[in-house]
Amino acid sequence: MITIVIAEDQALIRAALATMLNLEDDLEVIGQAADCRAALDTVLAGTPDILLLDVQMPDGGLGVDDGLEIVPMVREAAPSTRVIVLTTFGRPGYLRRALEAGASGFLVKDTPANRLVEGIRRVARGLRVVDPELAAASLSLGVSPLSPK
Amino acid sequence: AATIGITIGATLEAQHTRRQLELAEERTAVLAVAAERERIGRDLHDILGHSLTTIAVKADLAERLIGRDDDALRTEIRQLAEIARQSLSDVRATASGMREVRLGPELAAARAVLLAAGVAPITPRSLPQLGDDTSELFGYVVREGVTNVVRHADATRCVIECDSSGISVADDGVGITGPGEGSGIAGLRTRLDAAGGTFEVESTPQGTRITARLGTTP
Amino acid sequence: AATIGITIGATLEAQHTRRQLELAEERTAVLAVAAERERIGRDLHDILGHSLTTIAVKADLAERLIGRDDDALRTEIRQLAEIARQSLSDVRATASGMREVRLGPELAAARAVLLAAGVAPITPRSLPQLGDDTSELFGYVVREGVTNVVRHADATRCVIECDSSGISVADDGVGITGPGEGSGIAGLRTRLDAAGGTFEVESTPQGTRITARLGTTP
Ligand SMILES: Nc1ncnc2c1ncn2[C@@H]1O[C@H](COP(=O)(O)OP(=O)(O)OP(=O)(O)O)[C@@H](O)[C@H]1O
Ligand SMILES: Nc1ncnc2c1ncn2[C@@H]1O[C@H](COP(=O)(O)OP(=O)(O)OP(=O)(O)O)[C@@H](O)[C@H]1O
Ligand SMILES: [Mg+2]
Ligand SMILES: [Mg+2]
Ligand SMILES: [Mg+2]
Repeated sequence: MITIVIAEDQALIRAALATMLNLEDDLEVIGQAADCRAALDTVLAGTPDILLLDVQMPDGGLGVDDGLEIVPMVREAAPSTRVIVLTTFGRPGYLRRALEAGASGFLVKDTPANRLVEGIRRVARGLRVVDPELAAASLSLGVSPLSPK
Repeated sequence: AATIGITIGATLEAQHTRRQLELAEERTAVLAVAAERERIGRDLHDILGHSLTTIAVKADLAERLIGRDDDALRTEIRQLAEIARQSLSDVRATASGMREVRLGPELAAARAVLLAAGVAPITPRSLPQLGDDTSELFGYVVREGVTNVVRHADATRCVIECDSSGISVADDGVGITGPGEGSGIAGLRTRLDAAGGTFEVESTPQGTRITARLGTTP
Repeated sequence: AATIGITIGATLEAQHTRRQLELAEERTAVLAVAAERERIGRDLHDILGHSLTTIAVKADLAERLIGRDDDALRTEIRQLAEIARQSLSDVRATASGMREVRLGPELAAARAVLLAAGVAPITPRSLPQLGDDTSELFGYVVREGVTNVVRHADATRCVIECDSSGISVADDGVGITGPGEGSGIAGLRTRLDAAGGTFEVESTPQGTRITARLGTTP
């Protein structure tokens, strides 16, 4: 059984993901969180195999800018938990930051269910999954209109 | 020789200035477009990213619920339809928001353009409550009036006055010296006619004023 | 006095030039922003209005099919999910500012994507001088070729070679095993056709190579 924690502030998406993943025989969602602090607490409480982590999430008082900043904390405190970053849009620097921080996966949130499930299984086996188009967008080196000020 | 030297120097300087400013002009345009895109990109992101992602994830979930749990399936599909309809009205609002002309934003843009052109803008501190149609009409008057001031007037200041029934744009420039109306002024006249109002241009060598008045229902 | 007069004249001229150009600059920026806004507004509306409407209608239909026809229901839901994903990628394209495609940036992005995917990138150290059209065309070849390598090839290295008349993307992966062309390769073929060039796919169980060549004027 692969155990999963979902950290995502948008309740509709979080609930749909949780229900969907729980329908798989080999996956079990053991915790959910809606902000960065809760994500960290939930991971520490349950040491899941996988953390599905949203990027743009409230910090919950943890004093971080976004979900990517808790990746190193998770890796440090729960080394057996592998992190898959989920995001809606690729922004310059996201992929690099995610990988440098020790994430094992980088996928769009709307990744089709069977690919997401497959990605979770691959990461649980120690492989890495990266959505190629998202990667291209997140790596774009030119001046991006969406780059942070 | 000194005279010629200085003169040539100044002319070269003028050329250099021109060149620099052409470059600056291009950069400004590019940056302005980029900034606007960024803003719209963020709007798009906020409005649609969430909705479309939710729709996609819920659809996958719904597919998996078929034959397993019809009630849960129905709930997912209904929510999904609702999200699609809500997003649709958001898209319509945003798309028309990008196209619409309104007095407030036009005044803000006018101030910026005038300042950049070295014309002191004197604009109303507060705006009357206006319906959308009037706000749009007055917005067009400001846009065209100020463009003319910047283009033709050689003015030092531009005064915009407005109440709920009319708006005027006045400058202290050279006045209208050319042959007459181009399409800018003609266009405003047509708009005011269509709205049942009046449009007037007064011009002397001390400056120009255009005034738009809504029709009075006597 | 003559010297001073001329010098002042030239300086005033320079100032005037500066002023005029600043005006032009500001106008350009304002106009560029307005045009861009309108264009994006239109795109947004056209792209998404239709998709969201279709999603809403299909969801309504799906709801009616629950418990009556599971196969038809599944089809509706799948189509609906597909439309949502397509719209999301349209939003992504619009939001990312319709970044123009050029070989240089695409190569840089390709290296980074390959590295991130655990595929060693072997790319040209220097690039030939290319016109914008060719640079764009080659950029598309790199983008699609590398995306395919990352997605399908299961490769350990990817070699990109380029000169002024052609470009190739080769990998040491499993080769093409699927039924044939998707829209990625078909799209490249169309682009090369349109440019009067040739496009070739070679694939063995030792890897895949795509090659684009510009037409030769004999
Ligand atoms: N504020 C002003 N000061 C001096 N001259 C003006 C002013 N406004 C308009 N004019 C003169 O009146 C003419 C007609 O203006 P109008 O706005 O109709 O056309 P335009 O500005 O030349 O072109 P467009 O159709 O782009 O607006 C101008 O060409 C200009 O000579
Ligand atoms: N480098 C490669 N290694 C192995 N298989 C490949 C490679 N490139 C393409 N293929 C195979 O050829 C098929 C067609 O590729 P194509 O790019 O046309 O479509 P696609 O990648 O499946 O979808 P898309 O339309 O998104 O590009 C792929 O589905 C894949 O099976
Ligand atoms: Mg979020
Ligand atoms: Mg005009
Ligand atoms: Mg492809």
